[in-house]
Amino acid sequence: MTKDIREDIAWAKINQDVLKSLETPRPAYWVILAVALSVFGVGLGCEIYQYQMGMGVSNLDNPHAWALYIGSFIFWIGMSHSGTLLSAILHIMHADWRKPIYRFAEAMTTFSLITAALFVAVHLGRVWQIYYALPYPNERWAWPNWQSPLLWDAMAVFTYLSSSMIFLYVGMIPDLAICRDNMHSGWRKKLYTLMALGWEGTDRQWRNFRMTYLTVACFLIPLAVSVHSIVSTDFAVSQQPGMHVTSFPPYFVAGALYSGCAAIISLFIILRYVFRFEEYMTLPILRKVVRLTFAIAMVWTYLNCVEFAATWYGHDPAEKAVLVQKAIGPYAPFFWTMIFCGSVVPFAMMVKKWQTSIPIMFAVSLLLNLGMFLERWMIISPTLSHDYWPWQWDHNQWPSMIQWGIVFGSFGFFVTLFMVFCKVFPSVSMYEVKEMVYHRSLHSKKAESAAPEGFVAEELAVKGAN
Amino acid sequence: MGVANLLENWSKFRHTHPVDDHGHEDWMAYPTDIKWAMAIDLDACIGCNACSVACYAENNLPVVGKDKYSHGAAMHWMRIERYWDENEGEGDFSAEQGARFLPMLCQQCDAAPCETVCPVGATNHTEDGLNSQIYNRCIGSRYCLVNCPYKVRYFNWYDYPSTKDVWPSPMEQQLNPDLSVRGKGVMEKCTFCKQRTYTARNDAKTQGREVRDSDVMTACQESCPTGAITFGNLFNAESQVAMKWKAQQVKLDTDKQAKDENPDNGLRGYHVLEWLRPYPSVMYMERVRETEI
Amino acid sequence: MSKRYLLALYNNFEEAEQVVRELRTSSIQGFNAADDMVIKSPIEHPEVEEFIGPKPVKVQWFTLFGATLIGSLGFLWVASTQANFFSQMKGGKPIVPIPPDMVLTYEFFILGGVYITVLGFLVCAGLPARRSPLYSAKVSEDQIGIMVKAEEGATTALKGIFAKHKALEIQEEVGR
Amino acid sequence: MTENDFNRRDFLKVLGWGGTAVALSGCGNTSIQNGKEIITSFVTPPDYVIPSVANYFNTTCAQCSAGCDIMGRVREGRVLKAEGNPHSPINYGKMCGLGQAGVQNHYNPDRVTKPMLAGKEVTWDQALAAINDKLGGVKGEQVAFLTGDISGHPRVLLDNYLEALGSKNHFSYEAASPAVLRAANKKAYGVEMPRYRIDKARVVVSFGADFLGAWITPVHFAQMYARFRKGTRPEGRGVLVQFEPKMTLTGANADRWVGIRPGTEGVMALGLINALGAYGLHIPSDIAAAVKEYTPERVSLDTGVPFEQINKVAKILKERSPSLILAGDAAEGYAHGLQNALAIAMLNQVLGNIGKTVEAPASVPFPQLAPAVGNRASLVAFNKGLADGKYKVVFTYGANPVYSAPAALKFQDNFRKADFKVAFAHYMDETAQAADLVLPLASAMEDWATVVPEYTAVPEGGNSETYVHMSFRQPMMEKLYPDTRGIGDMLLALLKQRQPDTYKGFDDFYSYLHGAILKNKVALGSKASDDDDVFWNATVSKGIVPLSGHANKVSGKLTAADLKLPPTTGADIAYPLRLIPTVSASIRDGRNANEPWLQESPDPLTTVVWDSWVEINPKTAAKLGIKEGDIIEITSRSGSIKTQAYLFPGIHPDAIAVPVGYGHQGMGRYANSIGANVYSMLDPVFDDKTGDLAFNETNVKIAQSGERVILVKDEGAAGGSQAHMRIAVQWPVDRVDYSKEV
Repeated sequence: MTKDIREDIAWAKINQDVLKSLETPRPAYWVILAVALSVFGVGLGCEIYQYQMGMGVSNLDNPHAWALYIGSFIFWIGMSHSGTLLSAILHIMHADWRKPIYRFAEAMTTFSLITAALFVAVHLGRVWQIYYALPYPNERWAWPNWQSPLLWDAMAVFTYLSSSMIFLYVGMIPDLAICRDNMHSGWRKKLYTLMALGWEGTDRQWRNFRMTYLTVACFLIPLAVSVHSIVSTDFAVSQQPGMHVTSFPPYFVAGALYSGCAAIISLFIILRYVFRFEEYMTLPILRKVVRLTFAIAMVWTYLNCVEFAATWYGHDPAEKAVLVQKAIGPYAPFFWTMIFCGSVVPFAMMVKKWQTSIPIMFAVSLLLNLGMFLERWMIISPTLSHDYWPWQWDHNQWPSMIQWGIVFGSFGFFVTLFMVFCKVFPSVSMYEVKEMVYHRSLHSKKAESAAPEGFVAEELAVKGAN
Repeated sequence: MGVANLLENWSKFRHTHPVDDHGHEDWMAYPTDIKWAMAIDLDACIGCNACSVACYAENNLPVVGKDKYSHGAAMHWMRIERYWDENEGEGDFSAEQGARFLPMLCQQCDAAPCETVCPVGATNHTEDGLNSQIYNRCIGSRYCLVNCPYKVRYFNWYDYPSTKDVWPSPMEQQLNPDLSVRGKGVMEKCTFCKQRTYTARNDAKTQGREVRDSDVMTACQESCPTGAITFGNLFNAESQVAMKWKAQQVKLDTDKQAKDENPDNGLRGYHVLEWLRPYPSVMYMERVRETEI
Repeated sequence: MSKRYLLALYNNFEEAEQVVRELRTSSIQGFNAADDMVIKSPIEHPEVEEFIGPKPVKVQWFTLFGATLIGSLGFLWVASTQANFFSQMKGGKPIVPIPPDMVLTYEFFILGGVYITVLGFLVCAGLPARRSPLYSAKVSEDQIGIMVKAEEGATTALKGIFAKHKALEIQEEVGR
Repeated sequence: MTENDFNRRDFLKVLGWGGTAVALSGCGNTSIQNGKEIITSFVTPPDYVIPSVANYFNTTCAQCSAGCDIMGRVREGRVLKAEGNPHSPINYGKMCGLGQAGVQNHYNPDRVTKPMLAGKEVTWDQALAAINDKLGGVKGEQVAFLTGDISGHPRVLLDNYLEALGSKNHFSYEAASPAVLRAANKKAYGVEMPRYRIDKARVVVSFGADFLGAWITPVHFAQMYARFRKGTRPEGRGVLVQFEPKMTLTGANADRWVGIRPGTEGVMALGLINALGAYGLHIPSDIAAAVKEYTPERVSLDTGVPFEQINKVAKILKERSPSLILAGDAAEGYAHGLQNALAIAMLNQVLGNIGKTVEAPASVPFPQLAPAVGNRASLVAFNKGLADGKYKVVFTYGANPVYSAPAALKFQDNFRKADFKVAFAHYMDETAQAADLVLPLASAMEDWATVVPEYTAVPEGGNSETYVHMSFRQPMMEKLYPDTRGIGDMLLALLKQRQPDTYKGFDDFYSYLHGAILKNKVALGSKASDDDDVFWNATVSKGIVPLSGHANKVSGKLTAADLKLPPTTGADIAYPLRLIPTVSASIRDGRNANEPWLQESPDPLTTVVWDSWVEINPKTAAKLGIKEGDIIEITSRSGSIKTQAYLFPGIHPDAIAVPVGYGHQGMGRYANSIGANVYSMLDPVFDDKTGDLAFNETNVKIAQSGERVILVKDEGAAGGSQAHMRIAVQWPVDRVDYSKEV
C-alpha cells in the first residue's frame, strides 16, 4: 500500500476527525461560548448607555480625548496580523507545519478586524453620522478629508478585512466541498453546497486555485504591513510629543505580529482541547509558533529601546517629559507591567521544556497580550495627560466602568464570532493536511534515513504524550 | 468636472494662502481680501475673566457645573491661564512680580494641525483666514482636539441643552439666536465671533468697501476693560491689528519672530508655540515689568 | 453521435499517472487525450500538470489588469474629489496633497489586485458550476479520479485500460 | 400747579429736586398721560423692531454699586447680552464679567415671582394691606429700612416714605464697602470719595486696594490702569507697587507685589515717609519728627518686608512724580484701620499728589438723589436696634444681612425680634427666608430707575470741577413675571398708603419719573421750549444725564497729630494665623452667587470654580503638612468653617485667605450650599473711630479634617508652571522700545 506513510493518518480519517469538530465538541466549548456571549452582552449594555448619554460617561475628557477605545482598536487590528503571517508569508516560504493551524489563524484575522472596526463606531461622538466618513457622491460636493490618517485607516482596514475574508474563503473552498460531500441533509448541507461553488477538484480548478492563492497571498503581505504602519500614522503624523515618533510604523507592525502570535498560541491551545485536535495541532507545531513568537518579541523589544533612546537623546523637552511621565508618573505601573509582559515574560519561551507545556504557554500567551494591550494604551494616555500645553495637563483621568465594560465586551464579541466559526466551518484545513502528510510520506520514502533525528524524537515524544 | 478642474488648476490649488501674509491673487473664493487676526497685549491684560464671561454670553456656551468641570468638560472657548515666575526646582513659584495672565483662545492657525486630521473635513480653512468648525459635519472623532497643541477645542461630552440646570427655563431665552446651541458629540471652539465678522463682511461688501475696525468687535474684545485685545483685518493696512503686527514686525508664517532674531530691538510681539509652525493668527505682546523696583 | 462519460477511481497518484500516460500514448478512435480527460484529486498535486500535458493559467493577467486599473482610477477619483471641494481647503496644505493620495492609491492598488484576481479565478476555474454527473464523493476524500469523454466505440477500450491498472471502480454514464 | 411757596418746595422734594433752585417747566401732568401710552405693550411692534436685527438700549448696570453705563442687546423682545455704553465716562464701553452676568440675574430660574406672606402666595393687594395694617399699630421710629447702596429717584421715594412714616431709621449696609476709607478721605482731603487719577500717576503704590478687581469702580480703574501702563504716554509706563498680605487681582498685576504682615500697612506708610525724607524729599518738620522712629530697620522688622525693598519704593516715589498712594480694604479692615488709612493718605500729602492725582469731585446738585452709600457700621447699629427691640416693622432691600452678618452679632435672632419683616427680594435668600412678607422685585432689566454713582468719573473734555452725572435705568423687555415690581413702584404704592393726595397723580413709578424729569428739564440740559417727548426720548436713549454739580476742594489736611499708630502686636499663640476674607471680582459680597457664569468663571488667581477655598502660603502648609485639596477646618474665637486648601504663593505666611460670598443656604440652585460662608466666623472687632466692622481682625487656627478632595479648578497638573516653554513671556521694561509701538 502506498499510503503507509510514517504519519499514518489515513486521508479518510483526517476527514472524519476534522468533520467531527463540526458535530460534537467538548462541553468546554459551550461554556466558553456562554461566557463570551454574556461578556459581549455587558459591553453592549455599556455602549447603549454611552450612546444615550454621550461620550462623557466613559470618563473621556479634555485633554484625554482618546483612551481605551482607540487603544483597543489598534490592539484588535494588531492581533489580526499574525493570521496573515501564518497563511501568507509561511505559505510562500513553504513551511508546511503552518497547514494545520493557518485556517483558524485566518479566521482570527477576520474576526479581530471586525472587532476593531466596531471600535471606530464606539469611539465616535456622533456614530449616527458615521456615513459622513464614506466617500459617497452628494449634492454639496462634500467628500471625506483624504488627508486624515483616520481615513487612511478606514481605507486600509476595509481593504485588509475584505481581502483576508476572500483569502479565507478561497482557501476554504476545497474543504467546503468535503463538508458538502459528507453532510447528509439540513441547512448546513445547503450552505456548504452553495459555498463550495461546485468544487470537484479537477486539475483545471486546482491549477487556477494554486495561482490565485499564491497571488492573493503575495498581495496580503504588503497589505498587512501597510495596514499597521498606516494605523501608526494616526499618531506618527500627529504633532503631540510621545506620538510624533518616526519609528512608529515598524514598531507597530512588530507589535502587531507579536500580539497576533500570542493570540494564536492561546487559541491554538483552546481549539486543540475543545475540538480534540491533539493529532493535528501537535506540540512540535506549538513549539515552532512559540519560537517564532519569541523572535518577534525580541524585535519588538529592540524597537522599544530604539524609540526610548531616540526620545532620550533627541533632547526634545516635551517628548522627554512624556517619557519620564510614563516611567514615573501616574501611568508608571501600567508602563512597567507592559515592559515586563512584553520584554521579560517572553524569555519563558526560551525554556525548551516549557515550550511544549500547555498550561505554561497558555499563561505566557495571555500575559503577552496583556502587555500588548497596555502598550497601545501607554501610547495614548500618557501623552494626552502631559502634552505641549502645561495648563491643560491632567494626571487624574481614569477610564470609567462604562469604558472598561465596552472594552471587555469586545473580547466577548470576538470570542463569540470565532467560536461559532470554528463550529460551523472546518478550523483545520483538511486538504492541506492531506498534502502535508502526503508530501512528508513521499519525502520519507525517498530518504528513509535522512529524516531529521530531532524531529523523529519529538514526534515519538508527542505520540507518547497524546 | 473634477478631473478637468484638477488638471487646469493644478498649480493654483497648491495655493500658498493662507500661510502667506497676503491673499492669493488668483483665488476666486476671496470676495474681499480678509484675514481676521488678533493682537493681545499681555502687559495690559489683568486676568479679570471679563472676556471669558462675555464669550459665554455671546456664544451660547453651556455651564457644565462642578462635577463635569472636574472631569475636564469645561467649555470656556476663552480661558485665562495664570502662570507664576518659577524659581529653581519644580513647582517652586515666586509671586514677587505678580502673576502672568494669558488669555488662551483658538489661535485660528493658518497651518492648523487640527484641519488636516479631521476625517470628514468638518474643520477647514475659511476664505477669510479662519479655522472653521462645521458642527453639522462633525462626527466626533476628536482627532482635532488630540492634535491641537493649545488644547483650545472643546467637545460636547454630554447633551447640554437637555442637561439639568444648564439652561433651565427661562434662561434659555438668553441664548443668542445668531448661532446654534451644540448638541452632544460635537467639537466646538472659538470662532472669532463668526456671527459678528460675517455680518460686518457682508455689510462692507454691500457698501462696496473694505472692512474697517469700526465694523466689528469680538465679544471678548468688546468687553475687555483694559482694551488688551485688538481684532481686525490683517490685510487692511489701516486696521489697528495690522499696525500692531507691523510695529512688532510679527510675521504670520514664521517660526521665529524679529525679537528672537535680535533681543535688543525692543520688540515684544510673538506667537505662542510658534516653533511648532502652526502659524497662529493671534499675536501676543510680552508682559513688561519694571526693573527699578 | 452521442458521447459517453467514464470515471475511474484510483488509490493514488502513481496509478493514476500510469493510466494517464497510457491513455495519452494510446490512439483510441473517438477519444482525444488532450481535451477529453480530467483528473480529479482531493489535494493539489503539481505533478498532475506534468503528466496531463501543458494547460496554461491566465489568472495573473486579471491580477495585472485589476491592480493597475483600480489603482489609477482610485488616485484620479481621490484627486478629483479633492480638487472639487476647494471650499474645504486645509490651511497651509495644497488642495491635492500627493503623499496622502499615494497612501490611498497604494491601498486601491491592492484592493483591485485581490478582487480582480479572485474574479479571474472564478472565471478561469469555471466556478461556480454544476457538478458533473459522474462526481464521486470519494474524490474529495482520498481517491484520484480520471474522467474521460469518448465516442460510444471508444468506451470498451478505455474501460480496458482502466481495469488493467486496477481501477477501484469505474462509473459510466450517457452524456447529454 | 400752586403758587404757594411751601407747597412748591414740598412738591420739589417729592420729585427729588429739593434743596436747589429749579426752573420748573410747564405743567407736567399731561406728560404722565403720555407715559401710560408709551408703556402699554404693542400689538404691532414699533418700526425700529426688525426681526433678526438687534436693538441696543442704554441702561445702567445693577450688578454692583459702580453704576457702569451699559447697553442691552435686545432682539425679538428679549434682552440677550449686555455691552458697555461707549459714551460712559465710567466704563468707556467696557464691562466686567460680573456685569455681563446681569442677564443671568434677570433670566434666573430661582427668582421670587409672587408676593409671599408667611410662606404663602398672596396678591399684591393683600401684601400691601398687610403692611398698611402692621404700620397702623406702630410709631414712626419703630419702623426701620435696611438697604444697600441706593441713589437716584428710588432713594428720593425711600426718604419721602420714611419721612411720611416719621422714621429716621434708614440703614445703608454694604458688606464690602470702603467705609473707613471715606472717613479717612474726609479727614485727609476734605472729600469722602476723591477722584484717583491713576492714569496721571507715574507710580501707584497701593496698600491692598484691589482697584482692578472689586474696589469702588473696577472697570473705570481698569481703564485708567490701561492708560497708566501705556509706555507710549508722555509720562512713560507707570509702575505699580502693591503692599498687601494676600495677593489681589491688582497685586497680581503689580510690578512688585510685597507680601506685608497683616495690619502693618500704616507702619509701612510712615516708614516710607521717613525713607523719603532720607532721600531728600521735603517733609514738614513736625511730620518728620512723628515718623522719625519708623526707621527702615524697624519697619522691616514690623512688616516683614526687607528694608532694601522699602528703600527701593521710597526711591522710585521720590524720583517719579506725580505718584498716587491708595489705601484699600486690606489696610482699613482693622481696629486701627482709620489710622492706617490716614498714615497712607499722609504719603499723598507729603508727596504733593493731592490736587494732582487726587482730584476733587463735584457733589451732586440735588442732595436727595445723591447715593446713600453703605457701610458695615450701619449693620451694627441696625442690629443693636433690633436687639433692643426698638424696631417693630423692618424692611430690607438690596442687602442680605442674615447671610452676611457675623454669627457673633446674633443678627438672625435679633432679626426675629421684629414683629413684621418685609423683604424686597430677588431671590429667596437667607434674609427673605427669615422675613414675614417677601415682595418680588423686578430685575434691573425690567425696571425704571435713575442712578447716581458714588465715584464721579469725568469724560474727556468734561469740566472736572463740576461734572456729575445721573444714569438712567430703563426696561429692556417685558417683565418675565407679571407679579414682580420695581422698587420704585413698590415705594410709590407704600407712599400712596401714607400720602394718597400727594402721589395720586402718579399711576406708577414710570409716570413719576417721567414727570419728575420733565419738570426739571432745563436743569438737565434742555431748553424750556423743547418738546417734552423729544427731550424725554433723547435723555432716556442717551442714558446718561450730565448735571452741573457743586465744585469741591481737596487739600492735605493731615497733621502730625493724625499719625498715631498702635504698637504692632505679636502673634496670637492660640490662634496664630490671620484670616483675610477676600472679595473676589465676580462673586463679590455674595449677592451674585446664583449666577452660574460667575460660579463657573475661575477665580483669576487660584482658578478654583464652584466652591470656596482657603489660600495658604506653601511654607505654612509645609510646616503643617497640608497638601492641596485637604479639607481644612478654620477655627476662630467666633466660629469655624471647613473648606479645601489651595497652596498659594501670593499670601503672607502668617495669613490665610478665604473668599466671601459662598456658603449660601437657599438663594438658588447655583448658590445653595456651594462652599462655606466665611462671614459667619468673623470676630466682632470694630474700627475704633468709625465703628465699622473690621474685616481682617479675625485670628484663626487651622487643622486638617482628614478628608481630601481633588480641587475643581481650571489650572492643570503643572500648576502655574510653563514647563520651561515660552508661553506667557515677561520682558524687563528697559528692553522695550515703546517708540516703535502704536
